[in-house]
Amino acid sequence: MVEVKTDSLLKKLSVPLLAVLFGFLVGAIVMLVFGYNPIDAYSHMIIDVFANPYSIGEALTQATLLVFTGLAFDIANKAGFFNIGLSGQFLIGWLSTIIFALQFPDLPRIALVPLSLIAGTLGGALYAGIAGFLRAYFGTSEVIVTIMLNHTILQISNYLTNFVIGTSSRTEKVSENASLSLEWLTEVTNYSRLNIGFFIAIVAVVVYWFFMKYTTTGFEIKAVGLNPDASRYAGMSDKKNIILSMLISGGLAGLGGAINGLGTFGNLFVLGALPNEGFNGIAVALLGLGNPIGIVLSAFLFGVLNTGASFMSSRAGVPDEMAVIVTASIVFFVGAYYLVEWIFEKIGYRRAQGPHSTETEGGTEQ
Amino acid sequence: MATSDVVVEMRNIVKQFGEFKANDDINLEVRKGEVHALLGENGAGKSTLMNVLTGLLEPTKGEIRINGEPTVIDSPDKADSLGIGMVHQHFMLIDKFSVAENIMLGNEEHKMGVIDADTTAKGILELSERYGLKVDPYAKVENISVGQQQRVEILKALYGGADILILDEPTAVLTPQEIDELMNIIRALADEGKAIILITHKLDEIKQAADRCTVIRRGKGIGTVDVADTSQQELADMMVGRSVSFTVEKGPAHPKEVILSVDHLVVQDVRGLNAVNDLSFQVRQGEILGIAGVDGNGQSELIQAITGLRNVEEGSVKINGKDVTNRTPRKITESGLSHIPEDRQKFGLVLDLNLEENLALQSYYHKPLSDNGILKYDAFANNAERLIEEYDVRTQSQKDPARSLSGGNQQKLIIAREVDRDPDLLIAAQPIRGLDVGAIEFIHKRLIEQRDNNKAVLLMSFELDEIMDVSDRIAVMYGGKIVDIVDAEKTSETELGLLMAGVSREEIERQKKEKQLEEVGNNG
Amino acid sequence: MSVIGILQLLVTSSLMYSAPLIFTAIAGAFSERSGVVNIGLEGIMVMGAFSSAIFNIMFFDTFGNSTPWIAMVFGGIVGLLFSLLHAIATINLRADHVVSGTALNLLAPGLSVFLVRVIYGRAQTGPLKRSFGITSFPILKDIPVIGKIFFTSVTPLGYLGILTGILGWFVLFKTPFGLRLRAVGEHPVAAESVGINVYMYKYAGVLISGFLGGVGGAIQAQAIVNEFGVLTVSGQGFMAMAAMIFGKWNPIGVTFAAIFFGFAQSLSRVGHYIPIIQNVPTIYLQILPYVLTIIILVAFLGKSESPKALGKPYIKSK
Amino acid sequence: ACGNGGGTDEGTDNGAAPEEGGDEDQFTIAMVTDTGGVDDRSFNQSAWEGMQEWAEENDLADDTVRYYQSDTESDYVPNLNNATNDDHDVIYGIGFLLEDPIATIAEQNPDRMYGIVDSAVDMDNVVSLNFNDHENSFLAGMAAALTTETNKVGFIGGIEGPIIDRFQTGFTEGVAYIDDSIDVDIQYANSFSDTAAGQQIAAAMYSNGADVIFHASGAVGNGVFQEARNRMEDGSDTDLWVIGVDLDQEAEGEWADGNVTLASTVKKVGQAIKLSANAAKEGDFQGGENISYGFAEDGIDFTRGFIEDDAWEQIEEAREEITNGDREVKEFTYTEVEDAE
Ligand SMILES: Nc1ncnc2c1ncn2[C@@H]1O[C@H](COP(=O)(O)OP(=O)(O)OP(=O)(O)O)[C@@H](O)[C@H]1O
Ligand SMILES: Nc1ncnc2c1ncn2[C@@H]1O[C@H](COP(=O)(O)OP(=O)(O)OP(=O)(O)O)[C@@H](O)[C@H]1O
Ligand SMILES: [Mg+2]
Ligand SMILES: [Mg+2]
Repeated sequence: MVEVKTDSLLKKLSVPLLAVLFGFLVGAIVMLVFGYNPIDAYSHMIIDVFANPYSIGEALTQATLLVFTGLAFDIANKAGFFNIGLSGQFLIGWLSTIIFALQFPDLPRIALVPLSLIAGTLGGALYAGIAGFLRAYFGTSEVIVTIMLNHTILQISNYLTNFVIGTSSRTEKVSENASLSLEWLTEVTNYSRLNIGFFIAIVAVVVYWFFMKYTTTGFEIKAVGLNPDASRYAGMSDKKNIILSMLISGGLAGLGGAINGLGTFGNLFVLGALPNEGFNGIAVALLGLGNPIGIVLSAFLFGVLNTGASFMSSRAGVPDEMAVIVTASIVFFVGAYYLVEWIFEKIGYRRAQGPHSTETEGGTEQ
Repeated sequence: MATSDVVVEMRNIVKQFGEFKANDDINLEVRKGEVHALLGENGAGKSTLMNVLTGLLEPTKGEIRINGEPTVIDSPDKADSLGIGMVHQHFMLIDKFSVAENIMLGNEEHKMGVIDADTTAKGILELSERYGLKVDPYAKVENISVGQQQRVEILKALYGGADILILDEPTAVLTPQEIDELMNIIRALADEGKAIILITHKLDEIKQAADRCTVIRRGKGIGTVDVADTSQQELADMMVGRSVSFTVEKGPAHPKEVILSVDHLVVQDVRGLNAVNDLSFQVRQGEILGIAGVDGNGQSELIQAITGLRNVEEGSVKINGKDVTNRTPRKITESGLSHIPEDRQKFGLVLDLNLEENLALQSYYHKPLSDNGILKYDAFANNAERLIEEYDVRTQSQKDPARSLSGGNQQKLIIAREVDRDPDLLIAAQPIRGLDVGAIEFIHKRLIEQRDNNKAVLLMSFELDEIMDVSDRIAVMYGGKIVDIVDAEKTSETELGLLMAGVSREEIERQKKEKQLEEVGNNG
Repeated sequence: MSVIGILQLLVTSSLMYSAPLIFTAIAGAFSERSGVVNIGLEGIMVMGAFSSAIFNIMFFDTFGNSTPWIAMVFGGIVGLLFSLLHAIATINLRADHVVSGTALNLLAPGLSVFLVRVIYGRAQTGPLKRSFGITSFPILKDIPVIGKIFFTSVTPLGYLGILTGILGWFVLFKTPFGLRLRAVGEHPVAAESVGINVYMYKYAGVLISGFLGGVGGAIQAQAIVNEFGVLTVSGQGFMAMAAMIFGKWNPIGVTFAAIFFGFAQSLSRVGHYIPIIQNVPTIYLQILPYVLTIIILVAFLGKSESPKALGKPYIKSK
Repeated sequence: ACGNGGGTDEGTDNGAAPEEGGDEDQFTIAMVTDTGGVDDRSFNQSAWEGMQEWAEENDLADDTVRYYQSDTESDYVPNLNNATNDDHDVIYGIGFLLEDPIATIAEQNPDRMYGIVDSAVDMDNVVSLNFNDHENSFLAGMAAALTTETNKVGFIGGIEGPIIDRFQTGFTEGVAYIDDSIDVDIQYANSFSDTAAGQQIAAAMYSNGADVIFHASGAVGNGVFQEARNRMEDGSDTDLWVIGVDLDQEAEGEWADGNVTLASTVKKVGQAIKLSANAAKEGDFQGGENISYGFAEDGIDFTRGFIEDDAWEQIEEAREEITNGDREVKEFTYTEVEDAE
């Protein structure tokens, strides 16, 4: 028994690890083809980030946000939804938080910070809840609804920022009392924007892990996602779980947006496109293989690559899009896990059931 | 018989999935014009052997000869061109396509690249005329009955010009009348010179239609016998490897309080038509009420309505005197109901969850499996260990996903979970569909055990044998109504068959009298 | 503006905006009908836009005024090659379709902008040499009223899109190829059992999707944006995916859905010139296309039935 | 390329006076782009070209100037920080979107020198560089009014706000100065990047009878040019024109038989940066000042393009007056709006 377990754990880990390795390899090949020095580029992209407390802080700031959107994608995914609306939920979280914080600038910090974050969380939750509700009661595709909601909130947020809660394409900064920054954290990281959100993210990961693994509700969400009919038969409410998982998903994305608003920027401005954190959250969740720890690690990797990209371009002269090529390749190889399995098979591991095999397997009959 | 008559010869076939040998050195020889039965328990390797023959699977070892020629069948296309057609255990039909489209798929008639549905339809009608397989070529498969789908499958094989026809458990979903029809068709096809391989668990069908029978047990060939010289008991013993008892042993029922009471129930089907129409009945403690009927007469809707999976339009359902009409499945379950659903993969199991989790699916939310919303995985494991042992579920590990189990074992898993909750009312819908005798024996024993423990059991099945052997009373459904409820001891297969066809009791009585009169007249 | 003027404006403007969407949405339908989820449409469009832009600039001297059309085909071919990654990953390597599609969506902007930087030393290509223009159809344009509204100063690409929709429908629903492709997306095991090469048809679905998606991107770059940069496609691939579901995976339905998006979008931009909605605050017009889509979906269309085996890896056991 | 030591040992260098910041006493400057990027064919590009010229004119090595590319809004602060750590002497933030980030960084590094373009940061170590876009737009308005044959012209703005309002008011004033019966159709794309919006709005404007459109909308303008070219190629009855913004956009207007770019308002961001960098190099850093560059300061320009002779004469005249201070173009400010309410 135990042996089988370690075998599969090793295998489980080997997928993302090899994916990361292959991803960097692809990047290196592209660089070689176009006459860049991959070793130089990678050393700037990675080592420079760690050589400087400021950039470590920035990488962690980004990772913090990605943890939220990554978890958000994951819970919807487990419940059987493709929440492509993370960006919109992230944005509405940001928007609601800023509105709240601007509305009550004089509340004491101990109240203003949590209340503003709650405003953002609720904003995201309710917004995603629309998609969940429509799916539960009308069977409307959550993919279309969330795509549409993404575009809608981008317009609304820009409009409000321009004409209602702000002028000249941005809002005022929120008051000191709404700030998420921690003096010692800022100091340790040489004025990076790393903030309390980092600790909130750690708490969120632990709570999320516990929730999904050990609570009956988490069990229900998983079961509904895998087989809604059987779950209904077993007395679980598919409607309730659909809506609940979208509320949680949107709430997590919204909280990410709120932390971005209060922690990273302190205000809101007109955006040309939807925030990247939403789409990157999908990649983070996928690379994390739906495991909270995996999500933390992949969020950190993404944070480092994003932060390091600018060093790579300014110090090694390699266009910073290289970082995107590497992350995209990593995600690709995570998807193509069978390649890894195939390699294992070649080097003599016993074949085990793949994580995604399904009933359409040819010729298999129950 | 001359060897030239042998059309299919499979020699020393071995098929290995990983370490596991699904077929372990099997020999099979089928002759022109014979119906050759293939018999074996669930998971014995019958479908695998046939998938090898039809090119869906590649044998690990062994040789196949078709019409005496050694042949490598490496694709269904190849099998097709050799005249081998197969009707699969799980229908290979596309719901959203029309009958004609399903039949032509892979062999499309086309005029300048445009599908020619009418020519195909004509061909289909010709074939169906010839073999008595009536279908509407333009109907969508999702809108026709399972029996008709079966015909479509056979037509598909015939349309492709099959001379060697494999039928994998074709009767599992048919009504007695349909089974009779099918057996006649099979005989007719054989008489025409086609070779038929018939996979089934039902010994009476083998006796009825087959010439010879090859028995497989746990992947190994046990032998081939002439059906005429072998008794059902002998066949069964060969298959299971021990002596099995057929007759369901049960004492008389002692019905007590009413547990389930259904009153003037109206339920609609997916299309919004009344599938259950003003129907009433009761089930008492200590009895098994069987629901007989031809598929599509509202049985499934009735059960879904009782269990809360489908909305009740009118009327009421009471369990233990409590009104549970239109309550959530959970509320209904909690008032003392267990349900073995008709479609085990759709409703009964979450195939990607492991055995422990599937066994906890109905009771995860209360003690001991959880406490205040927190799951107890130790309890999950203990629960599973106990049930797997007690219900003889065959698996490598209880941490494996339910998907990895064979059909029979999946069913046992559900039964373990549902019976173990010790319900006041157990509803079993088609509990033995596709299972072998060993498993059937086991499941029927459990149902009767429940009854003897003073519980109420509602059994729905399309198989008359099962209904008659297991039930105490039999309610016959026709057109969304219960036409009659009869005593299982006193009724006959003929009577039930007539009721199922919608013939009223009065009519039956009248016919009976006439017959008696006739007999009297003849005698006199 | 006259009523005819307004109608003409709405028609031309809707057709222009919807042209890339039509192609890309049909692209999605082909892939998903064969059972392969394609959220990578956005990335495929990006590659099509990128390659057509480069081609346009490099080969204008060779091909002159027909450059955009040839570049469009080139964009389609690059889209097809790019979608090959998705095909290999999902069909052979059993990748989760969403994961692979996400990888394409990430990879395309990274790779294309990287290459633009390598070639031009900056992040945008700059203006193209020759864009698709608009045309007035001879003869048709002289039909009273209709000619003015539908056939004067309008993009031929919109009509090409509609034709492609009809052709796509024909191929999917009237030919043996289409029947097999759909069979593979509904029930691959059944298809395999009648001798259909499931992998081959899935490849066909994905590659056709790649080609059409690339064409959609090429149109976006050459008819609307007139250059290539990271924002050239921004979200159109996702809109196309929405149109695909909206149109229920039927190329004709999908075409209508795309035109509807184009129309609603135009309304928000030219609404100021239409008397009845003139005074509606811009923000309402801006969110109109999106909100209206949701409302229509909920009110009239209900549950979309996707191909049954959509997104499930098919593993041929041997 | 990483000759200036990287930011790792920032602690040791930081205390030094700004003038001694760079290695080997090399005086270096850097800019952080907004999300448009360094090649936005607008003010980022103009700024970067100016910086390169500056290096050349001062016979300095290429690596004395550098840009930091911002792909998203989140990159502004880290880029400014990296530039600060890389020890450049003056660091410019390009575009009003960098106002807050510059303020943040300038506050954290009071000893260092910063500049902001197109906005104002009132701090002693920040110089604010602004442009009298209204003066330029006034000439654009004149050009439009003098060219139109339909007595209808259009203005397409990116996002409403003080910066673009300056263009809008300048333009309408210029039109009215020539002929106040001319209709000015004003629309906003609510974006600086949505090309399709530009195209559709331009289509509506042209359909509605306008024949000259001035756009102050960044990449949205690509769509405006596209629509004008399409219509000309399809054989438009009237000549259609676009007036470009920020850079000479003549290339964008080329079509088979002509060019739709009537003229362009040019914002010489590079020039402003050159002047400011030179001042800083000489030790006269203009920290705390908000410098407006107009025609008088040679900070803006208006191209002739395809403007007819007599029209150009009138425009030249007005430019002269503005340069001399004889004519003042009203500048739009939000205080006015507030007063009016
Ligand atoms: N593709 C496969 N991979 C691994 N194991 C398989 C596969 N197909 C079948 N098996 C296993 O091989 C054994 C034989 O399966 P098969 O389907 O042939 O049984 P069967 O005799 O048809 O049973 P049933 O009566 O339940 O249909 C089973 O244990 C099954 O789990
Ligand atoms: N005349 C045609 N025009 C366009 N496409 C065609 C034409 N004939 C065949 N095709 C295409 O080629 C594919 C293969 O056609 P065909 O029906 O000949 O193959 P097949 O069915 O495998 O062979 P068989 O008819 O021997 O069973 C079809 O799916 C169809 O799409
Ligand atoms: Mg079988
Ligand atoms: Mg054929």
